[in-house]
Amino acid sequence: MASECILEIKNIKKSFPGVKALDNVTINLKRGEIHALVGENGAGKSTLMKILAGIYTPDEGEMLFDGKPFVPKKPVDALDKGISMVHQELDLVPEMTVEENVFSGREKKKGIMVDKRGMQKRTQDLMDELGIHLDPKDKIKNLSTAEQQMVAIIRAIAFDAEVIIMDEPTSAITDREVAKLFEIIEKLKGKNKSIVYISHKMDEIYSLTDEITVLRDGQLIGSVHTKDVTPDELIHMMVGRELNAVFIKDAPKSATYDENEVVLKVENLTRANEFYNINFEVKRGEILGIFGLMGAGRTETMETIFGLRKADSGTVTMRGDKIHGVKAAIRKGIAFVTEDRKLFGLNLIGSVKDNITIAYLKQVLKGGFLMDFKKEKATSDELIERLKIKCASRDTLAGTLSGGNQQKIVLAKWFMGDPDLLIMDEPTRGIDVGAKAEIYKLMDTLVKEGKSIIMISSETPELLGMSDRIIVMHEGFITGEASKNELTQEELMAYAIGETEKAKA
Amino acid sequence: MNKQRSNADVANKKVNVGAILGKYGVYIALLVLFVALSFASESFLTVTNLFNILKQNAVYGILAVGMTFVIVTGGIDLSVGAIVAMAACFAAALAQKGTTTPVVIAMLVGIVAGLGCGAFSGFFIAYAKIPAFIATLATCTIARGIVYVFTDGRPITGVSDAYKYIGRASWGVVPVAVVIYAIFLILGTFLLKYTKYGRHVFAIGGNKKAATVSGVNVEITEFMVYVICGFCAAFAGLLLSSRIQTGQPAGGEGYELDAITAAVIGGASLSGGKGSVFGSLIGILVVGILTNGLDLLNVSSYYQQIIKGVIILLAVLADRKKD
Amino acid sequence: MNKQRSNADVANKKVNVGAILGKYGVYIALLVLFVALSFASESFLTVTNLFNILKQNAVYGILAVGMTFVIVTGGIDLSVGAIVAMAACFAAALAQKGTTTPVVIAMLVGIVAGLGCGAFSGFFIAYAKIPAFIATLATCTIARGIVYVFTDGRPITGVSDAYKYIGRASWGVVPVAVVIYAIFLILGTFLLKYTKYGRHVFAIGGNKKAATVSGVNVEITEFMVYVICGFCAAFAGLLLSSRIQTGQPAGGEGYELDAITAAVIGGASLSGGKGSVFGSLIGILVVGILTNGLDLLNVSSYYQQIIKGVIILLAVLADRKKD
Amino acid sequence: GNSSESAKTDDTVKTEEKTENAADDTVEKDDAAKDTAEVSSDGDTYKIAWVDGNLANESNSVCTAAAKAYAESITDSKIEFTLLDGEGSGEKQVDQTETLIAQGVDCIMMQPYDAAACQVGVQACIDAGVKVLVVKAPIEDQSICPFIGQDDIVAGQMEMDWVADQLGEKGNIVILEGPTGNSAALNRNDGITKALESYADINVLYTQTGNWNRDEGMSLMENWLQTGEQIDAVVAHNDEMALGAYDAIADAGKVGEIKVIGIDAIDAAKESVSAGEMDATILQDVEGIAKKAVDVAVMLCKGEEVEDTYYIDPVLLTKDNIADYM
Ligand SMILES: Nc1ncnc2c1ncn2[C@@H]1O[C@H](COP(=O)(O)OP(=O)(O)OP(=O)(O)O)[C@@H](O)[C@H]1O
Ligand SMILES: Nc1ncnc2c1ncn2[C@@H]1O[C@H](COP(=O)(O)OP(=O)(O)OP(=O)(O)O)[C@@H](O)[C@H]1O
Ligand SMILES: [Mg+2]
Ligand SMILES: [Mg+2]
Repeated sequence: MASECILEIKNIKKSFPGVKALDNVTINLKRGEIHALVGENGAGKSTLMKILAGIYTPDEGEMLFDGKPFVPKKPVDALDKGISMVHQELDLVPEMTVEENVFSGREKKKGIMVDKRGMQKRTQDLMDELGIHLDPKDKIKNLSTAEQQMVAIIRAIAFDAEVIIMDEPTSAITDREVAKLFEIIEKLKGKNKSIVYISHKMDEIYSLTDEITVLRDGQLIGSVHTKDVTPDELIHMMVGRELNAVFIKDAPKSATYDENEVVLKVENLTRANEFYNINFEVKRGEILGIFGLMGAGRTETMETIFGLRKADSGTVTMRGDKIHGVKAAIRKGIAFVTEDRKLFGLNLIGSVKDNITIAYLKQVLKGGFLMDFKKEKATSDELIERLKIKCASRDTLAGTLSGGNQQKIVLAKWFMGDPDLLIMDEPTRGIDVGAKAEIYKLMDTLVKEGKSIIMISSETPELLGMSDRIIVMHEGFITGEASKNELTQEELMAYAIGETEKAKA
Repeated sequence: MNKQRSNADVANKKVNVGAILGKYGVYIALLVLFVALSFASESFLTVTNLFNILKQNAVYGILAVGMTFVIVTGGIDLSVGAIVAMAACFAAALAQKGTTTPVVIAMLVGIVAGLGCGAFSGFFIAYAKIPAFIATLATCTIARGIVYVFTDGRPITGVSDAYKYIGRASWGVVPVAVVIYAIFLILGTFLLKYTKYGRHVFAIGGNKKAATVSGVNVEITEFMVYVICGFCAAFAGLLLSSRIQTGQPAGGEGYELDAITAAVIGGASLSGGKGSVFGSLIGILVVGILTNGLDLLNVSSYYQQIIKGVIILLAVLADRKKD
Repeated sequence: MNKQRSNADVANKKVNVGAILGKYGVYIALLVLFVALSFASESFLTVTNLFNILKQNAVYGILAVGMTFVIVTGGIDLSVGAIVAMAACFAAALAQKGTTTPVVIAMLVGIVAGLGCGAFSGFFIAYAKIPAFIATLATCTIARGIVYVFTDGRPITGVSDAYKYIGRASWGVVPVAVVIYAIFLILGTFLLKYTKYGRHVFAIGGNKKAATVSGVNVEITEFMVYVICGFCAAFAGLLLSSRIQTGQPAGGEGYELDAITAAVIGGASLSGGKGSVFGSLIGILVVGILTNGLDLLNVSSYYQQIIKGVIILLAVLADRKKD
Repeated sequence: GNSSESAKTDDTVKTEEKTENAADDTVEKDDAAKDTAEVSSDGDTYKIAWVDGNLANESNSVCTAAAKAYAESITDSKIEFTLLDGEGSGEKQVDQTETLIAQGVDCIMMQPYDAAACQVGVQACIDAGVKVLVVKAPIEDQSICPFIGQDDIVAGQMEMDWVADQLGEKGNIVILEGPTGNSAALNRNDGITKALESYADINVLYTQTGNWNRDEGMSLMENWLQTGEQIDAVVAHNDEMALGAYDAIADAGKVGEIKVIGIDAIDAAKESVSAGEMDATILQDVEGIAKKAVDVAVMLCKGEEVEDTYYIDPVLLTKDNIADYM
């Protein structure tokens, strides 16, 4: 009979030039088990899973699939065995449609032609099951990050896989979709499929998984039953020291908060099909949270404020000056941590240093145009240190860093400018528990210095924890606004799904 | 950024015009060109002349079909001109008057040479990961060198009458060359749009890493694209040499640029992931009709160049509201 | 994928060899070539010949400097050959024997023509978002057409003696052309590596969208890159025409491929974000030394092509363990 | 690239044979001529077209300009002169010929870029009943239509013979060739090779293509010179390359030690010869060819009898006679 473990990973070692990504890692994955894989950014989680998926080959160690040796040389080998993966970095083909992406590499055929209709239907069915409303014929490049993530999930579950690896599948989607996803995962578990689930979100791990394996710096720290370990213990295992995991802002409002000093003023901002009549103000020393469901138009609104998109009508004023264009926005002291780090945030073939300093090069120039390398090195080293970016050196290529560390580069880039207004779109995407606290602390320091922050987040605890005030958007409209003490998670949701608006009408 | 949603219920009309221009720009440009030339020159709008244009451009057209595959993967093939010459010379050398080698065999040898060149480039690109620009440039020089050695730099003439068929015969008003080009267009479209292989071509052009991860055999797909392109180039070479009844060792020079231009005017993107075989036909027609029309209007070749440059720019400009 | 880290404390030795080859592949290839030719031909390793090689390749070298900028942004410039001809003809026409126009003015006019062509391409690429391939191809045809109209297809001879200086004079054993090339190399390296502008060039080549978000003025940066390339091409044109004391309307044809090849051999990636001015020198040397050596060995031009193709492939192969 | 591409495949004796062979066809051709004349000419208007091989070539551009000017100067009948440029591609010339036939011209003057491809274009004219003649360089089988031009083999022979004579039939030479596969280059090379057969003591040190270019000619010469080998003469397939070689020689301080000869007698070469720099060049009287070609074209249009071959002889220009040709 089949062995109890669908997958046995034994003593895997993997080095990249300059880093030992995995050192002697052993994990057993049982049938019908949801197995969490946790650890700090750069611990080696994604690397291990990529080895499973045939993307990397291990330097040492062996793997058994269903008791038999398993040596995947290419992704196909793993796919053929029934191992599919939701990748941390969204690897979709932008010019192709949802259906084409879902079936990429595993197209259904009808004679010698592809069975387009059949595949579209199957895609539609899966989307219905997940409760997302997309057309299988939509091109990926027209989807929001969240929608893309959903497509990646659909791709992984579209085939009757035995093992599904999910590398931070919920980093960009909102609670509603998360709930749907969990339903599906449970269903898969019911069919005796096995899931490896990587996440930095404690609540997800506790509500979903049966078993947890912890990695730290490429080393296996241990595997435990989820019910046998408390969150504090788990965090201790991950970071190797005590950590006050949840950062609590000292005071509800920072001392510099000044209700009368408007930093950013947005008036009647409209872009057809995206958002309408957006009005709000950001005050000095304030953290303004923005909540909404997937596709509510938050990202577009912020991109428009920052000058990446042109508004159909309406104005954006920063400290009294109208702004248009990204350069003007940056000059006026606005910074923008984008949601999609790979597309908008990073030059993956540039070094960590080059990425950090690109937005504020003028700070590391001498004579206005000449690079001051010494200063540049010092500045980037300081930021690498401050954000604890795990990289071999400042000259490492950004593309070789782990997902969370890439996100930290994007943050570092904007922290460097010490901006007056920092817009952060899903800033803690893929960031580990410890680093999150660091980032919250940095945000807190900023507002204490009298700066302001707009924070978009789909993680309600984070939003409720950090914001002084929260605006809720629904289908392109602002449907609610309240200071955070007035809001519960439920009320937030009610605004977000547009119920309150209906009530008003 | 400013990506437009295809299925947008567009609110204001201005955008709509832009969208239409963006989507059909090249077609509109082609139409304008066509109508303008019909008025400017009496000789332009005649059946003979239109078939004439197609016949004259069949060689470039077939090259552009193959090139489209390459470009969709994000590659480029600079060796097609040399392959044209190689296939032409090899086949012409075998299809001499009075020899017993059947013409079909001679042509097959030419085709095999093209497949070989394509496989050579494809190997270095797909497996040795050498940039396509360099690999195909190398194939180009090597192939051209071989052709010169083979022919001693002299054209190969004296081909048998049967050899002339594909390039010069007509079925009624329809030249055989045009029929062959049509077949290439149909097969190319079918392969690229309706088969699994075609999807893989788009997938690796759109995002090679994503394609690898989803189990597409990137290497074979990429390799095959150059083989296909080599095949098309060889066939184009046969057509050319049949048309001029000669194997020219220096023939086909610079054809790669024409083929690439046609594909790009037709909407293919050199960064990969976009393009269509039918689009390459449009590209061929824009350039072909323009050349023909300017010749008919007796425009000096110096001014022709200037005009062509401007028109190609305008055609693509009309088409590129998007990126 | 497998991108390698530069400052690695490498764990196993096998990787190490690969890494060294990967990092210094082209240099090693160049060295091997150099040593081999020194043995094969007595005349190769002489001071005169080495300066000879540099002098003969100064024109290509300067083109490659400009091309490197373009390639690092992920673009391509097919118009440099035509710009070479335009600058050469305009300047030569003004610098006639017996006219009062100072040579410097004549040269300036040539340079301005080059800047104009570069700005023309740059405008359509950066602002009208037309693919660089098409825009520069259009610039190429238009510029070439203008040159033909201007010269009526005839070379412009009879330039003044002063005009010959930059192309023909020597300071001791060092030809002035070589000194000029060296200046271009130094200034190019400086601009690309040590200035804010250079950083922006790399940033837009690496990820244009991310650069936009970071406040880089993508349009101006991209535009300027073509202006720089036009400047280099114009200067190369002056050098060429000074060397041959003629403005050749058909001159410079195909030089774009040489310049691109040199840049790519030197490590630039046509998909952007990678490349160096110094690398382009290495590329120039590989091709230049090879040609010179094969000429000295009296290898027939047919075989030269085959050998060159193979060596370029090998040089890049040694260099491309990475991508 | 620059040079003329005039050539003739066969030597004179053979051509005479051809003349006889072609005699039978004449009747047929005349019939066709009458047909077209009826269709297209109202009164005395003739549409004649020149299909040039490559107008980026100086010699061609001079030749076509002369033809155009001459055609316009003809008054007894009205000539509509069309000029098309094959841009260095025989196939393009075939395309253009077809386009012209579709347009209904009366006579096509083919200046072939390559002999074999243009054969097809000429044949297409004959098949369609359009008058056709070939200018400057012959097509593969020149027996099918009249030819006006120079014999490149003779030019090659003439240049080699002169060099041999200058060297006392002994010494080392280098050859700068035109582009591979180009008819003119092939024929000039054949002429040189043929001449060399009679000079056993002349040694060809290097031979390499300079692609008609002055800079390539210069670079090659620079390379050869610095080997230190004794070079006594440069035999170039055209003047541009010869001028480049001369510059290299001058830079190396070897003026006077090495003979330099080219073909075409372009202005720069004539100046150079008259200034005592280059030693000789061979004149192709392109303007003479152009005028003759237009005359023959008009005769064909009128249905008059024409000869099969009109040779405009090449002339060797040296310091001694250059003054007469400036
Ligand atoms: N292709 C690569 N080249 C070089 N180093 C790499 C490569 N991929 C990963 N690494 C390194 O290996 C280590 C482990 O990375 P990995 O992506 O597995 O981390 P992770 O646990 O998934 O982190 P995160 O939570 O941030 O996603 C990191 O130090 C990373 O920089
Ligand atoms: N580049 C784009 N082109 C066309 N449509 C887009 C693009 N990006 C997003 N959209 C669409 O605009 C709508 C709003 O998306 P947006 O990203 O602003 O949502 P959001 O509120 O930020 O939520 P989330 O980021 O969680 O998805 C979505 O329906 C999305 O499909
Ligand atoms: Mg990861
Ligand atoms: Mg968003």
